[in-house]
Amino acid sequence: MLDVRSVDLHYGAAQALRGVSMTAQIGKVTCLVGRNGVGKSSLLRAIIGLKPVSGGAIHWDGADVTKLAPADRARRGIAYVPQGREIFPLLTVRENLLTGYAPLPRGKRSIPDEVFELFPVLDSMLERRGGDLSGGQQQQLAIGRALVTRPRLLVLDEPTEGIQPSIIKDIGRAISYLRDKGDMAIVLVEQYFDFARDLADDWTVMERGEVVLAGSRKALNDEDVRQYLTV
Amino acid sequence: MLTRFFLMGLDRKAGLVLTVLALLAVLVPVMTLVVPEGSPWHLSIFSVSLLGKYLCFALLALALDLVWGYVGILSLGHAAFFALGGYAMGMYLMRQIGPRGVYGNPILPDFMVFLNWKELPWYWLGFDHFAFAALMVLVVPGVLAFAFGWFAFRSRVTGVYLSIITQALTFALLLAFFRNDMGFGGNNGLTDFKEILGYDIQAPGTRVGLFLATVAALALSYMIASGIIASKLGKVLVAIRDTESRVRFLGYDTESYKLFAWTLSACMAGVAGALYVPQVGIINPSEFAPASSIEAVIWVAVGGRGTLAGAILGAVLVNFGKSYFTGALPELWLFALGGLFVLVTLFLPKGLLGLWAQLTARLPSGKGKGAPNGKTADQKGM
Amino acid sequence: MSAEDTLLYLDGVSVSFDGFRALNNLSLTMMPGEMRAIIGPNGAGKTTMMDVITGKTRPDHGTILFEGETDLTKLREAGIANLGIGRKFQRPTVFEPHTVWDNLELALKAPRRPLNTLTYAIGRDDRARIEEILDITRLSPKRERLAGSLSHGEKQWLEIGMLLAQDPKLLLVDEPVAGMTDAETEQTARLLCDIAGKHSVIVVEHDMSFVRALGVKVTVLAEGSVLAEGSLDSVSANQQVIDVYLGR
Amino acid sequence: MRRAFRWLLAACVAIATTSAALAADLRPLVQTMGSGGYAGTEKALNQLSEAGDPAAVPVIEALQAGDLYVRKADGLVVIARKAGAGFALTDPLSGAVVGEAASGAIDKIKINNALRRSISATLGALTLMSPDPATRRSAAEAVFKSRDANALDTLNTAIAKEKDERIRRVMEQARAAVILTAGASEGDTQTAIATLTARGDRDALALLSMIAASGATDALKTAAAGAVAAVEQKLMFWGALQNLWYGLSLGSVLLLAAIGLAVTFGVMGVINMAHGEMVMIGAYTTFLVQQGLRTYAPGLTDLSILLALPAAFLVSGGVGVIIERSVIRWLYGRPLETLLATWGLSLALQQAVRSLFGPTNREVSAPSWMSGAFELGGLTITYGRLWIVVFAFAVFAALLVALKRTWFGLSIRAVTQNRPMANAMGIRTARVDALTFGLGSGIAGLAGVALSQIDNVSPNLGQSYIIDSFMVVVFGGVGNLWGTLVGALALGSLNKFLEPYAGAVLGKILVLIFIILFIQRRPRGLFALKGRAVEA
Amino acid sequence: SAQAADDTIKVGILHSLSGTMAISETTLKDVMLMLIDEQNKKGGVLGKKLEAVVVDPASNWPLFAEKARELLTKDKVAAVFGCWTSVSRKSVLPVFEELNGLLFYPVQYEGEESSRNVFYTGAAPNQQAIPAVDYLMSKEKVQRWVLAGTDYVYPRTTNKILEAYLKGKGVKDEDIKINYTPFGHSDWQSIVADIKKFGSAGKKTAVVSTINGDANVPFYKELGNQGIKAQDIPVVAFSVGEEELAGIDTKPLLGHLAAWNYFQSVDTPINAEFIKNWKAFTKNDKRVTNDPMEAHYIGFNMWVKAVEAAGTVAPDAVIDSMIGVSVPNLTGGYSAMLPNHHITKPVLIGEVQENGQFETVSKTPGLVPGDEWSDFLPDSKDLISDWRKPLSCGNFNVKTGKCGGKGS
Ligand SMILES: Nc1ncnc2c1ncn2[C@@H]1O[C@H](COP(=O)(O)OP(=O)(O)OP(=O)(O)O)[C@@H](O)[C@H]1O
Ligand SMILES: Nc1ncnc2c1ncn2[C@@H]1O[C@H](COP(=O)(O)OP(=O)(O)OP(=O)(O)O)[C@@H](O)[C@H]1O
Ligand SMILES: [Mg+2]
Ligand SMILES: [Mg+2]
Repeated sequence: MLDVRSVDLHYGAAQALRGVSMTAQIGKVTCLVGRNGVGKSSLLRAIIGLKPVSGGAIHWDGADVTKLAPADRARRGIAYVPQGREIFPLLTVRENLLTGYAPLPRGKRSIPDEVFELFPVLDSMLERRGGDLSGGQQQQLAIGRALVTRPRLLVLDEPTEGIQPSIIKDIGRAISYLRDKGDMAIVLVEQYFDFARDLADDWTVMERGEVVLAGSRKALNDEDVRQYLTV
Repeated sequence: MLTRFFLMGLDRKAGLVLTVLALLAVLVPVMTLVVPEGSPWHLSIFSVSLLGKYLCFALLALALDLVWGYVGILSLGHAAFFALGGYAMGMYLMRQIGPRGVYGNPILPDFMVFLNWKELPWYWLGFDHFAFAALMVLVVPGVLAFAFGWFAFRSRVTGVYLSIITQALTFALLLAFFRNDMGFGGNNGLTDFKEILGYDIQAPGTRVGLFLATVAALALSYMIASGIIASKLGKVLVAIRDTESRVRFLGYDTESYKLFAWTLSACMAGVAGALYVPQVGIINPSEFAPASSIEAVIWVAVGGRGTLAGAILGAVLVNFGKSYFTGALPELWLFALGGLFVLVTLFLPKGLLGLWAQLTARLPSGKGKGAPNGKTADQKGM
Repeated sequence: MSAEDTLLYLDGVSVSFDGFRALNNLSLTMMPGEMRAIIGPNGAGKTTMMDVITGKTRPDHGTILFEGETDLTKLREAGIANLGIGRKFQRPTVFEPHTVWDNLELALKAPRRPLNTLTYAIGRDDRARIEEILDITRLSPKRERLAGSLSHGEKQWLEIGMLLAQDPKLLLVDEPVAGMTDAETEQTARLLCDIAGKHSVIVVEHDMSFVRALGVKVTVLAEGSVLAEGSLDSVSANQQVIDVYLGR
Repeated sequence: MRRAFRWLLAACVAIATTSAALAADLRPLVQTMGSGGYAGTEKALNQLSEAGDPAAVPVIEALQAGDLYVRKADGLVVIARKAGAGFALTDPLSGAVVGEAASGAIDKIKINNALRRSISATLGALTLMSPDPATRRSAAEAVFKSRDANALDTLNTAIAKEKDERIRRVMEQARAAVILTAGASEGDTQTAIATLTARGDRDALALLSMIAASGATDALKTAAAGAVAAVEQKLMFWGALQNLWYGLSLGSVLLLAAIGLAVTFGVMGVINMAHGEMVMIGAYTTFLVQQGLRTYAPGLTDLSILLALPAAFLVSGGVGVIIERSVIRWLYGRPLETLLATWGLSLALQQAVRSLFGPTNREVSAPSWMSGAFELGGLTITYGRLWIVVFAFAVFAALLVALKRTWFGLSIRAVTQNRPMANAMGIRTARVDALTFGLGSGIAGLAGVALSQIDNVSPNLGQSYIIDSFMVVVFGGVGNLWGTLVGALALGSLNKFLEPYAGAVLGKILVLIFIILFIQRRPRGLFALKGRAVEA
Repeated sequence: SAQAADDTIKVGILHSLSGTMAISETTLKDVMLMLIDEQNKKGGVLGKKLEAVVVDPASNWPLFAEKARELLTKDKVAAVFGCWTSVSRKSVLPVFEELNGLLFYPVQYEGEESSRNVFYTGAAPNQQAIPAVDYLMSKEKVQRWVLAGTDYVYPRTTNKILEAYLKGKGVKDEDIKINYTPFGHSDWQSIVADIKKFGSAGKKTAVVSTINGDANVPFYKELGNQGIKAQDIPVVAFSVGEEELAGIDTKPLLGHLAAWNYFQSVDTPINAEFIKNWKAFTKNDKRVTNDPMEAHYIGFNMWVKAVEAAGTVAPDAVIDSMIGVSVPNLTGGYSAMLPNHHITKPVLIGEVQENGQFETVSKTPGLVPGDEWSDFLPDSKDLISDWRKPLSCGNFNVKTGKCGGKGS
């Protein structure tokens, strides 16, 4: 289980997160929503370790990972699909996928079939450079790459951004499939409300660096959540 | 319009810089010429020339910072423009020697006499007139920079590629000027100057005069540069530094912007060189050496890239350090200087002036102190 | 169809990268004042098409005419932009070391040559226009912030603001609502509809509700050429479009 | 080997001829060798040569080797060899032990260039019939050079007796040279011309041109002129090939110098001004290894270069790792500042080496397998250069494989392209960074080993390569190893192609101008990466 | 320290300790320190101790001028020993003339200069180049010449002089080949091959090398590798001494030549003493000595003698008493300061030995006086220099009878 305990985060003097707490359970999709600039991505960066927190703690699997480097968190099964894709532009698609081997022991190093089942386009473009792909193709690659690490905590930052409708549906199906396998916790940041609603087991809603609402899908109705997303 | 332009660049920092320069312009002549020798307030002529030299370097640094700090063109060949300006002035000074050379030839400089040249090459013509030489100080570096920049910017040479070809440029000039056949005195360069504008070049009055001219040139260049930076043109330049292609899609012809800044910067460097030569008394091809250009880059970086005052500060401090250490620690000064560079980079990521900014700023810019994962706008290009 | 009255005229445009055909004999026309939505699978060539129009990529062959006469393939980026073609990029690109205000000031319609900018002093009209855009994009409170410190979505808005500031004849908008909340999406749709009429707009988007809200003619690109064209309802009914793009 | 042969020869001579008598004839001559300075020695040598007695060979060889001395006490000419604190003296003709002497008690018989020349000529004439084929061959070459008419008779006898085809050819060429210089019948001269045309090198050309200009008859003149034309054409062809080789070998040197930079700068993006100093450290490591072997294992000195390779790689690489961990790692994302810091480091490293080893050059000698040259057709190829070419390509290939085919290579590329993301993927970026910089520096150290063979080992060594290295990497296209390879070879060949026409100085200027112009055509280097991937 | 100035006499040492020239100049700084040290042990000069002021002009020519000025005005040194390259000397010359300082310049150079404030203790071209060529012509019977040099003033001037001299001796145009290379040139393959080619035309060929500094090591390495033997094509160098050879394996170079006024191998008691002191002073028994060191040795002793004679270190008095001062050199004779501020020296030609030393193969019978204005250059052959009063002129034209070159 992921347990974020009243985390603060600063960019220089500007505070982006103020005492944020949230949890994400294995076998469930936790949806994190909020308007632009409220700190969703910042929270994810804190979970991944890309941005050191200035207060609070992050526990994963019962251990405190607050001080660990991103690579060490990755070795504990945390995988990340960043906003803006962050593909390695000069590596080929295949090599981009292979970078997912890093946290795996030698024997387990293979690309799971589900990656190509979900995103057949990757299979056909294995030798093309990642940076040359179209935006949507890169997004698919980013998700595929995260799956190669066999994560137990999958952190997705707006994975549907720029993706064609049919593949959004595929991604949705993939996320529910992964959830249903039951060995993975999923944190999903999503602006596309309908998509989020279909997947969310739990909601966490943010506003101006703070969590303003959190609860299970059953406990909250759509309107509760939506009110924080209108202008 | 012109006054408005100059006023635009006048913020607090600029005021400070100009005040310091003005103080120098008043104090230095008084302390050297009026205050009697032996008084603790007396400034020796030696120090005046030294200060003058530092300020020439400061002007070069300023010119470099204009293109590097604000347009993102890392020139590793700016010393070439400096040296060309210096040669133009050196040629004038050479012609002023007249029949006082060792061979007493009224027209030909000594080095041409002993290499058996019979007449002055065409490119030496006109340099006996100060006005012409002064014009050439601007024109020669300016035209070279313009031609070079015109090709390079139009072909979209950027980043390290541009840096390296500027380096190639200065290296080629170095080799060319080394050749005796070029008619610029080869390795020995131009030296043994006697007078400038009829004044004895060694006389204290002349030296102070040259110093004042340097202060004036630096002040004027500073005002021009800060005026430009404060204008919308300056903003375009900074935008080009950051993401040139995006600027193009807004309809700005980025090539001409770069060319403008580049040529202006080369002219400034030329002026710096021209003022440098009479004060140090020699111009030789080693001024073209790639290392000289790199050193100029270092001054800017030490002072703080992207702050004009920082460029000036860096140039003066590093050169003062060099003068001081080469005398005080002749065997160890490279450790001192090298160490200084490393420490500045590690602990003062924005240079010395950045330190000042860090201390005074109410709102830090929000970018971490060079943590390994820190990603800043610099990443985009050189 | 003749090129004369069109604002933008693409005919037989092809682009390939190392043998891969990103645009394949693409033809498309836009009338003055028209707004067009372009949809199509990832990698269909939508962004590449914009690249070709704005001079970023040179087509291998094909004709691209602006206002029926200007051959865009002969011009460089700045020249094309100065004809009145503005663009918002798929990945938001703004001038990070500048403040939000300066970003807009730089984009604002004004003479673009170095001497012009050197002597430029901001006037009351320009100030008012920037304020207005800040309001529209809801970036007023952040006007003094450096653009680099904005969140992803805020950068999107800023870029849309810059596009408005340019006041171009033709707006090319690549995925404007990616990363926006549903409410913001609606607002953007309204904004674009307001602009259309005076200006021509090409919008690329994958968000079908947004495209629906625009209510304009839709062109479906696939594998570098036009697959279908018509109202959103008609193209969504097209089996091919469903197969390659919408899915079930 | 040579010495053994000398004794053998002396023994043969002693037995086969009535040597005692002859040796007695030679003795007074030998005795005069030590008097009258260079001129006196020369005179004695000429007389020995005229005497034509092979018994003189050991004496002359001792003179050549600087082993011939005069005993101060009685003016006796002896061969002296170091033995313990003093010298062991032997009789030059008989080889009999004469006694011992302190170094102050004997005077060396000095020789100068003129004497060395006479010695070669004399030895050539005297050893034409030596039982050792190699000696015969070099004797024939010596005669070819000296064109000593005295040797003609011996030469004729030797040719008649010679079994080895190749040696006989050289002897015939020598004879031809002697004949052409001294003059002979028309028929002989014609054959000589033919022989020399077949030889077809510059020396032959010189002789033939002489005949062409001043031959005895018109027929000879035309024959010689024809021969000259033929030889010249051949030489021109070989000259072009030779130039190509020079280009290749200069290119390899550039490649070696640049390839480490292709990693630290090209792949990692660190503007590494201290690259040259890594090369320098490699060269000094070579010096130390050689020094160490000289003192502790003199027998292995020839292998010092091989041992220096891993040593230099580790030392330079280690320094690189230290630099990365202490300085560079704080500067990722700020590539410009790496320029400042590494410049500072480079100053400090230079000064450190200057303080440790002194400012002057250090001697790194070439192992025997890297010195000298061999002929390949009309090409002269020096072993040193050949090995450097081979080595440069080997290093290149190894690096290419490491970067493209291994997991480490993949992590390097991932890390340098997007450090935070690579970290998030689970790649330990800190370790990869350190190892990558270490790898680049280590390769620079390898370059230092090679460069120590052809250049100064001085604190300035690195400085003289840093600019060229940057030019090569940038010319080839940053981040592309193949670009570095082709760039280095192209610039090297261009330089060597221009040099004969424009001279070294202008040639270099032209190369620089070429680079400037070339970058206009290809603003991202020769092997530019294209497409969105780069522009993004 | 200001007070110390009264009881010590300061001596400036202006040699590059860093940068490209450090390789040559650092040794000269050391030798000066040793000489000063020894003089102090002997009781100093005029009863005062000498104090060395070392600065580092860092191979940077304007910095030379700056440091010279600093030495003369701030440190108030009585004399400066320094400079190596001509350009550094040219750079400081106006400073010494303006501030009336004394400079002792220890390196062979192209001549064409005579300043009241400079004493040239290195060789002028007639003390090195001409005798070397004479030797090759007479002893080695050389008929064909390659003049190879680094492209700067010293080689250019020397080669001009040599060319004029050779042509005067009847050498034809096609038998002279001049080749220039850039500073620090390191790829000598084609040039050495060219030399080989030029030398195989049937005439005895020699190379006169004015190749400078660092470029020598790769040049000689290439010579060795391409198998150019001294007995076939000898190379005579004017800038290669023991110090330079220390960096090269000299076995393949046996017999190549150098012309200097001093070799470490010269067998005189005074030289043996000097070498012993030097090794002791540097605590390194591998350290070699060379010609510019001897020049400093001579210059320093001359200065000491002149100061003692004048009884003061005041520049004018010392300058006047310098002329005619004669001190032992290390090759067993006496060198004297001439009125033209150059000195008399023997010229030695040496062949490289396997141990990195030179074996003297020829020595001029007497001392050769340094000739500042070459007789082989049209514009300087009428000039002489004589700093004795009343003439006191560095460029007196004997044709016009006026001081100040040929024009006025
Ligand atoms: N690198 C940065 N430097 C400074 N401030 C930043 C930086 N990144 C984000 N911020 C600020 O932190 C706040 C939170 O940003 P964050 O990216 O977490 O928002 P978000 O919720 O993910 O928004 P969006 O939906 O637009 O992606 C914003 O106000 C933003 O301006
Ligand atoms: N420089 C390039 N090199 C190789 N292939 C490229 C290059 N640029 C684009 N492509 C390919 O061209 C195709 C079209 O790309 P484009 O970005 O135009 O698609 P798109 O329609 O905008 O897709 P998306 O909706 O995902 O943004 C893609 O398959 C992409 O991989
Ligand atoms: Mg976000
Ligand atoms: Mg796209």
